[in-house]
Amino acid sequence: MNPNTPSKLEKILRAGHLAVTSECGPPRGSDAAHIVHKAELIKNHVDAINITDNQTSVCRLCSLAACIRLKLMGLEPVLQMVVRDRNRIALQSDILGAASFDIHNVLCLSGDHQRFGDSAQGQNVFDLDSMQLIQTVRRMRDEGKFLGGDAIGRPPRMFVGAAANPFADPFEIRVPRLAKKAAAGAEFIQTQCIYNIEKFERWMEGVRERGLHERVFILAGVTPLKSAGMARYMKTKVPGMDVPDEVVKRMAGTPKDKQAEEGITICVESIQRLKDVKGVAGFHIMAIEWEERVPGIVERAGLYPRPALN
Amino acid sequence: MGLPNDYDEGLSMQRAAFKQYAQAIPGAYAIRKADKAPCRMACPAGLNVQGYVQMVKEGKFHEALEIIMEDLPLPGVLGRICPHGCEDACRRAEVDEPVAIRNLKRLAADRVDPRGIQIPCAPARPDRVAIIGSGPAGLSCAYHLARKGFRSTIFEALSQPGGMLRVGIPAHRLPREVLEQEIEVVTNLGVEIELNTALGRDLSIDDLFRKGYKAVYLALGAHKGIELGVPGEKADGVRQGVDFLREVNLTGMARVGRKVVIIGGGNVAIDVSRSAVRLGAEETTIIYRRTRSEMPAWEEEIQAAEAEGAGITYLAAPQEVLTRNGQVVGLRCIRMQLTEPDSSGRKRPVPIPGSEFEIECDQLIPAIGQRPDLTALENITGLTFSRYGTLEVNAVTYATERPGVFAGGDLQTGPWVAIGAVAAGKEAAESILRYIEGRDVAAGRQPVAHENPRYRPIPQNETRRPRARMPELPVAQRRGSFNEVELGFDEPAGRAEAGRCVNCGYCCECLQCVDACLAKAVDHHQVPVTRDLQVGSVILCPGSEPFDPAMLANVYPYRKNPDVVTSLEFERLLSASGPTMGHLVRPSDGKEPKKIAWLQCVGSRDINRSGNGYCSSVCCMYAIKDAMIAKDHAHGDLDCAIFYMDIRTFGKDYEKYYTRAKDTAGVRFINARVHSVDEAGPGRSLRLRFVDEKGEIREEAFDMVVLSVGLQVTPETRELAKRLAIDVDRYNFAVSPPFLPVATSRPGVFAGGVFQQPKDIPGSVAEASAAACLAGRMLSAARNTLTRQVELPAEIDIRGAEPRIGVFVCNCGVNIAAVVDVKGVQEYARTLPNVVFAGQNLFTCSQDSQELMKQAIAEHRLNRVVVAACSPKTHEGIFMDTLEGTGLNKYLFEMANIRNQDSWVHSQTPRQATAKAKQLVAMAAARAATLNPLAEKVIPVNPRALVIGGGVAGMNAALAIADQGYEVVLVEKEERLGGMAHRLHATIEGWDIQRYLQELMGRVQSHPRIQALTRSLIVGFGGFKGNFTTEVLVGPGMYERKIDHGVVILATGATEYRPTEYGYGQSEHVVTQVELGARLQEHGARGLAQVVMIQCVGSRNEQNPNCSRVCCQAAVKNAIHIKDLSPATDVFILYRDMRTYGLLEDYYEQARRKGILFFRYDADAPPRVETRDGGVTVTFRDRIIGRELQVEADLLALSAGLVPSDTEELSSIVKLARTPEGHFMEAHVKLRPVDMATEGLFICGTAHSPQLINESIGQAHAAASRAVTFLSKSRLTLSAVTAKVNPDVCAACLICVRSCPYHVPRINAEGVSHIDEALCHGCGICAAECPAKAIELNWYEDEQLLCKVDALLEGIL
Amino acid sequence: MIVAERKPIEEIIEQVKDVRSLLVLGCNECVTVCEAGGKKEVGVLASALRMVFLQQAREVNVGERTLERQCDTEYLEELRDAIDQYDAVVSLACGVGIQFTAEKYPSKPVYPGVNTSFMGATQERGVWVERCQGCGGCILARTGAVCPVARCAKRLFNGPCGGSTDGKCEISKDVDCAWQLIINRLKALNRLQDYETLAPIKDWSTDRAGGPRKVVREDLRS
Amino acid sequence: MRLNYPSSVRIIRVPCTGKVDVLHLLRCFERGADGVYVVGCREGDCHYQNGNFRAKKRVEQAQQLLDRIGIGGSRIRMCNLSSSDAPLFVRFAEEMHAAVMSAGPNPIRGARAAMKAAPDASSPAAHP
Repeated sequence: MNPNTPSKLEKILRAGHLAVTSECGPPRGSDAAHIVHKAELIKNHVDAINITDNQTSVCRLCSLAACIRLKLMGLEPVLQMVVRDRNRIALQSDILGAASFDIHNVLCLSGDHQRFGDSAQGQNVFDLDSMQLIQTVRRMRDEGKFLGGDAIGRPPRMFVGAAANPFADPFEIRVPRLAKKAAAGAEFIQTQCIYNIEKFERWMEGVRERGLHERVFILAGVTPLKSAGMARYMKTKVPGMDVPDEVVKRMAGTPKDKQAEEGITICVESIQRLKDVKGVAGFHIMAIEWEERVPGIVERAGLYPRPALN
Repeated sequence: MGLPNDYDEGLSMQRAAFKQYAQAIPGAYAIRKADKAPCRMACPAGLNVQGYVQMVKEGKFHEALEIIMEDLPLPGVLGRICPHGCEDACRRAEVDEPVAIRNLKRLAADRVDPRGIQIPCAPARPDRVAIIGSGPAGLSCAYHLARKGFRSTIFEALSQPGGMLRVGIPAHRLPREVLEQEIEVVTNLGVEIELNTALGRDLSIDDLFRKGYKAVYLALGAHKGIELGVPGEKADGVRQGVDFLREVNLTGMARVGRKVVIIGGGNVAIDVSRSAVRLGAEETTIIYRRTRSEMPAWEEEIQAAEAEGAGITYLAAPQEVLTRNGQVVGLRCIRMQLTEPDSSGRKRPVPIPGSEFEIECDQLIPAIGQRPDLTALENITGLTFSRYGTLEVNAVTYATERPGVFAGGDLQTGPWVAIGAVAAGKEAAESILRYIEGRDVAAGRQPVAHENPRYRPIPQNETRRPRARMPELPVAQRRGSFNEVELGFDEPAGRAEAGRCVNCGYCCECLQCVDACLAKAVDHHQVPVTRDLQVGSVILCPGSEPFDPAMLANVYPYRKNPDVVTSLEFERLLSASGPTMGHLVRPSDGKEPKKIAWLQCVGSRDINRSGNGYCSSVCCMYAIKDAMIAKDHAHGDLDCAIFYMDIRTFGKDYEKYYTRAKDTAGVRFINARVHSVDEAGPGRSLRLRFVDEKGEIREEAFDMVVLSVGLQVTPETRELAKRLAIDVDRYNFAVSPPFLPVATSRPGVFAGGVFQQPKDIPGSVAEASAAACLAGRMLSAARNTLTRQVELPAEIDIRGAEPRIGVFVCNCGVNIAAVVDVKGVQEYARTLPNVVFAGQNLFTCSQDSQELMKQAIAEHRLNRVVVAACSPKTHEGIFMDTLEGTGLNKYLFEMANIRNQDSWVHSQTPRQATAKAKQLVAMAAARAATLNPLAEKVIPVNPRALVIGGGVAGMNAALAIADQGYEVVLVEKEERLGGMAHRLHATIEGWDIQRYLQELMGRVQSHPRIQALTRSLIVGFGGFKGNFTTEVLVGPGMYERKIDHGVVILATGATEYRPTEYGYGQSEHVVTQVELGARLQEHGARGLAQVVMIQCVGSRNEQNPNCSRVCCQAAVKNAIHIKDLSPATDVFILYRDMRTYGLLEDYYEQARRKGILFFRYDADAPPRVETRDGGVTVTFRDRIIGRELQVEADLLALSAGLVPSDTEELSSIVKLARTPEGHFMEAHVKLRPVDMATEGLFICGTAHSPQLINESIGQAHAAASRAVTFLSKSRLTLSAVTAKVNPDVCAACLICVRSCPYHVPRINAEGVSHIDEALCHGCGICAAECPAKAIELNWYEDEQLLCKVDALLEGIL
Repeated sequence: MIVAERKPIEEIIEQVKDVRSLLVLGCNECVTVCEAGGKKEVGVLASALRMVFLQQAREVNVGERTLERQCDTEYLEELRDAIDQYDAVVSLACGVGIQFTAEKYPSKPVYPGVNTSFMGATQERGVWVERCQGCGGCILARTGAVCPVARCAKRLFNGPCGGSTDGKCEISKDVDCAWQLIINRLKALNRLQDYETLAPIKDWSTDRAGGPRKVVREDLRS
Repeated sequence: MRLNYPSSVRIIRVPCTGKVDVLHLLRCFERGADGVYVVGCREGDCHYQNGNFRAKKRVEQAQQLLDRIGIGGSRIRMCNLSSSDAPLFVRFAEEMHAAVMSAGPNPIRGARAAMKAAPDASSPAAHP
């Protein structure tokens, strides 16, 4: 399969490698050193780095600027864009801005509701939804047109991704929803963190049934647990997160000073198991404010070294 | 006076005049009386002894004297010298000694001068009466004549008045000034006394009549001493005792010898002795022919004489006076001995021959008796004399043979007590009155014989308190002085002594209440009257009494230990209006108990000790209730343990309550019978010993023990049954014929409540209705023949008229007036806006006040009325009727409650109370001005009933209604009538159900007023009380019928639960009790060697938390049947609690005697059943031996419960409330057991709750009775206090629709809310909730409430 | 109906702190039904304000009036005679009524007494829920008659976000996930397959985005 | 039982506490009352099923409002008792009396008094 874009990520996937991505959250300030430092920590162990877009609705340095930083470092950024904060004008404009720096990956997201962020009283936009953003990027790339129909000079060349949460409700539309994203034009998928592997496997069964794994690259999301407390928090407080009781128990059954290590081990074990799931095209390791442990995970999971592209 | 309060089970005190309890309706007082007290009966003059003793106790000496002087003008005199027969009769002697009644009378006269007592006298009459003699009889006659309006003149032969009181009694016993004061009491009434005027010598009876006296009363007394009749009696120095005393008493001196011998044993002899000592005699000797115990003189007098030095020689009689020179020098006597009693009852003395002896003396005073001196009377025509030398009179009227001449006192009786003379004088006065008025002198005066008088029982715990002794003048001070010896009680001692009175008559008839009652409502002269009533039927509801556990004192230390109480006593301790105001404390020390034990079945299920073999049915439930309330009052920190044999919570939803008590509230239930209760340890705890379920003896201590006492028929009821000739059973419960639960053995006589057999309140209430039904059935022809219609004037149109308010302020006797300045309130009311009239009444609710109110309304053209009095709750209706009687709309009325809300509760702060009363009146007047006339809607009643369900209950209800003349449509869903009863054969009593059923169906089908629709289904329902329409699909063709009717009776019944447990349906050897009954009927007990029954199948579990009530008796019934058919068959009944309530207990007892084996199992370890060929194996655990037992049974019978049939759909069509288990829910569990919440709907039979066939019949009759109360009215008048919608403002928001508890409001076709006044209950919730303020509740409109706020707070800002 | 909520009394007190007379004006339509501005609430607010003024020792005439509708000028006309007695009006109508009142009486200050919340309905007494945002382009036909614009916190047109848990929205367990409801409805209608159709990008010009809106029907105009 | 209770209490009769409107409660305070309490049947024993629960909510509503406008919510309360429980009635009366005594007079009264004292009182209020 020939790549549609210059994206390194796309190339690796299309080459049939298990891709590895990770993500960095931009700082709540304008010091670029922060993002540079995080990127340095992982750059040799991942194929691309997602930059989150004001995740959890807490205001941060913008995703686009951080991606530019990575690009200037010669790395492969994935620009996350949420539809919460920008209308169609701003979204298209930012896509063009990114394209101008030859940023080649975009991840189209709805965005967490601002209710739990630092601007609960703010207005949200939701002019488009994530599905429509995918369509928009594809239209800009493939047809070279703005939504309004006008032609774009130098259309963006972006590998279009979307998120999928196999664990959210209603479960019966989780596969159709992926199908919808594929139909909208998504080319790769990064999933919600997977702890309940059985449920993920059931979802993947459905995905495979409809051949969706052949239409989109599915990167399984994993997040190492730092502590039993974090496990419990994820289980009970984070919407759309499914942490089975065994995992919580396993973390809780481990002495406090060994819990972090146990979390890493669980994460590695998960990757090992997920590798065997047909249709998994790679991994998206979300080590939340724990980037320094990503290389270890990648190594222990047998995903290192990363393939070099010619 | 303090008497135990029966309502509080004796735990508090009340007065003889009492209100039964604070909320009693009617809120009237009663006076508790027994027969007249024995002291009063014993008094010749009938003095109200109990009355004045009680007054003395209270320190009310003035009132005490008033009571005494009702009969006796001489309280201080008799208070000293009366021989007090009353004290001999005093029942206090049963405890210790009689009350010192005489001394208490004296105390009253000591504390208050009798001359100051206002003696009520009739208006003076012109007629005058002459009285001869100023002794007690003459004075009494004059006194009572004066009270009747007659002036009399007393002619006294001596120089000083008083008769024997003066001349016979020395001053040391009766001070002269006392006598004189009390004679003044008489003369103060206008009585004249002419001294030194003797009959015969100075005047004659004829003279008196000639002078215009209308009557003459002879009271000459008995002043003539009786001679000894021995030689030498005429000697110098011999003097009659009466003569001696007369001289002493008239002159203060008399000659006395050095050595004085006195002959006689009476008070005169003693008086002589004591007087002689005082006058200087060196030595006195009394000679008496019997012994001291026969001496008629008072013991205290004898002792006093002895103390003063008198010698007494007993058993000696004078034989000759020894003289020297005509002067006495000694006495020869002879010794006597006593032989058999003589006519006076005293042993007769006879001389001992040869025992003569001599005594030296220089004065001899015989005092062996007196008699009247008849010299002045002997020649008067018309007078007759007895052989004792006394004047003869009529025993009742005291009239002599000579018209207008009456006589009494010692002249008539011979020497007797002064109080007897007083009595005679009083009676003569009555005779003289009648004689002068020309009336029958004797009529109605025959003495009333009191046989077996009833008195207040002497309290068992009355403590012994010795009789008070009176202080006396020291002996050393008595010689040479006639100062009074007995000094009188001081006040505390006297009042304490009076406190010893046990109030034999309850009410002491002090008549204080008569004075206190401004309405003059108290009449102490009421007596029982016998009346004949012509009635068509008699209903007996005589109730029951709690079993008195005192007879089981060897088991339970009831009454010995105050912390052992009966359940009823405990209820009073829990009651907010009880003796502790609901504060739960131990009676012994007032501390809060931490642990309480209930002992069940005290006086129930107990043939051996109490003889009550039946179960009282109510005790389990009330014990649980009391435990729950006790826990509630104790705020959780209380341990409640109920010791029981079987918990019998078989009533509707009772089991749920039991479960809640056990599982949620933590009441402990201990299956054990308690052997002993002992007081133990510090803190007076009670130690219970009992055998637990495992057979081990255990002990536990509690702070209080409550005895759950059973119910029993009272002896009075037993007597009543005998008089009415109705049969009772061996426990004295009324016997009823089969299938007629409230009938008795005598047609036309019905019995309800516990007299019929033990039962709870709902059962009693339903039965009362059932009895009314059966009576009504007999009397329906007479319905409305004795009613009277009230004619009302046409209503006055007040539209457009300015408010003219009349305010009527009530004194309520002293209820209000004693605290509130009623006059002030009245004057204030007159100043209020719109008030044109203000008046006050002593009792505004009295008949005459109502008339005055009517006059005021007319005279002042009042168009609004305010009554400031008591509670509208009790009196509004009366006043509203008065308004209607004048043509004013009754809603133009308002009350201000200045009694219950003011004078009663602010009695300590009268000034504030008056201020508050004014404000309450101002508020009421303000509201009155806003009131409008309201019209009460009158709706017709369709006199047809719809009965849903054609089983035994439905058919009985239908017949009961139809028999009373109303049409009935009976709807049955099945093809034939009869329902569940088709599957039943005999009752436990052995009555034939099938025969009954056939007869019942026949009567229903042939009844001209009953239409029975079978295979019919209710599909639609609408309307309201009196006017319902029901749609029914009838018959196989399902044609639709619309039935208009006025009432509905729900009798949809129940079916036997189809078990899913214990292999039912899998083996033919597992059957239900109903199936077993049928099998026994058809095949007998053939092939049954071992039968097991399991109770509570489909009952008392999670799906059906209730008890099905009938299954225990069904098991017992079938088990007995098996045993009767095949005595060799083993029958095992596995049960949780045997609930053979009421009289069914006898059958349980009988079953055990027949060898039927009963094993208790736990709900969480039920028996295990395995089916096999030819039978089933049942394994269960015997709790006593603690082992598993296995029975190879030929048949397993499951006691399947009852489940209501088809209530779900019906309840949604008719909008009926149901319990979670599907039974219809009655309006009020206790008070309206067969009414549904929706008016006009009634319920009976197993649709209400599981019950026996007889109970269903009773309920059916009850429901019919309730239904007839509607049907018998041609129209219903509805309250005008309903909500109304202003359609102009209604926003159709549905808030009223949603908030009405009765779902009455609807949004109508105009798009606004409509509230049907026929359905509205008048709570006003919709009005309060309406956001558009479009709804007003009539009579409670917002402005009608807010104006009160404004009036109250007027001027405060 | 339009659902409104009573303003905190403190806010109203602040608004009217300087007036010398005041009319509390209710509306007998939506705000009566949602119990925010009917005659009863007028009474409550007026009473409260009087108490406030009394405590400040101020004589303020607080009048009460409730009109059939404040969103119709004819009803507002009924105030004509009385309005001059008052310095100001506190209207308990929705924002529409408040503005109409102000437009009717240009020289009279009109203050809001309620917060106009949304278009919705009574779920149960005391609970009102939003159902419509008046976006001007109804798509209910596609979503099983459950509106994702009004009821999805993110106005998603193509399905639930990843925060949907047990049928509830990620913003609160008290809020139903609109898409769960849509899916449920589609299932009930046997039209679940409709879900997979991608929703076109929404034309928001009929919404507030297009500026103040107006509906004109020439056939009805006079 | 005729138990004494503070004479400061005046009773206004309603058929059911469910008839009591928050407007009625407020009117009392507006006119200067120091305290108001609503006495209903025991919870679960309402003669009209749930009127006393309605009343409880109305009282709470009034309570909050009174707190917020400075009158004080402690001046109003809901009491429930059975009609036979005179001692409890007395306790409620005493508690309410005590609550009012500790809250002091309705602040409107003090303000009005001050206003009347001031010679330049503005024009009289026209209440509806």
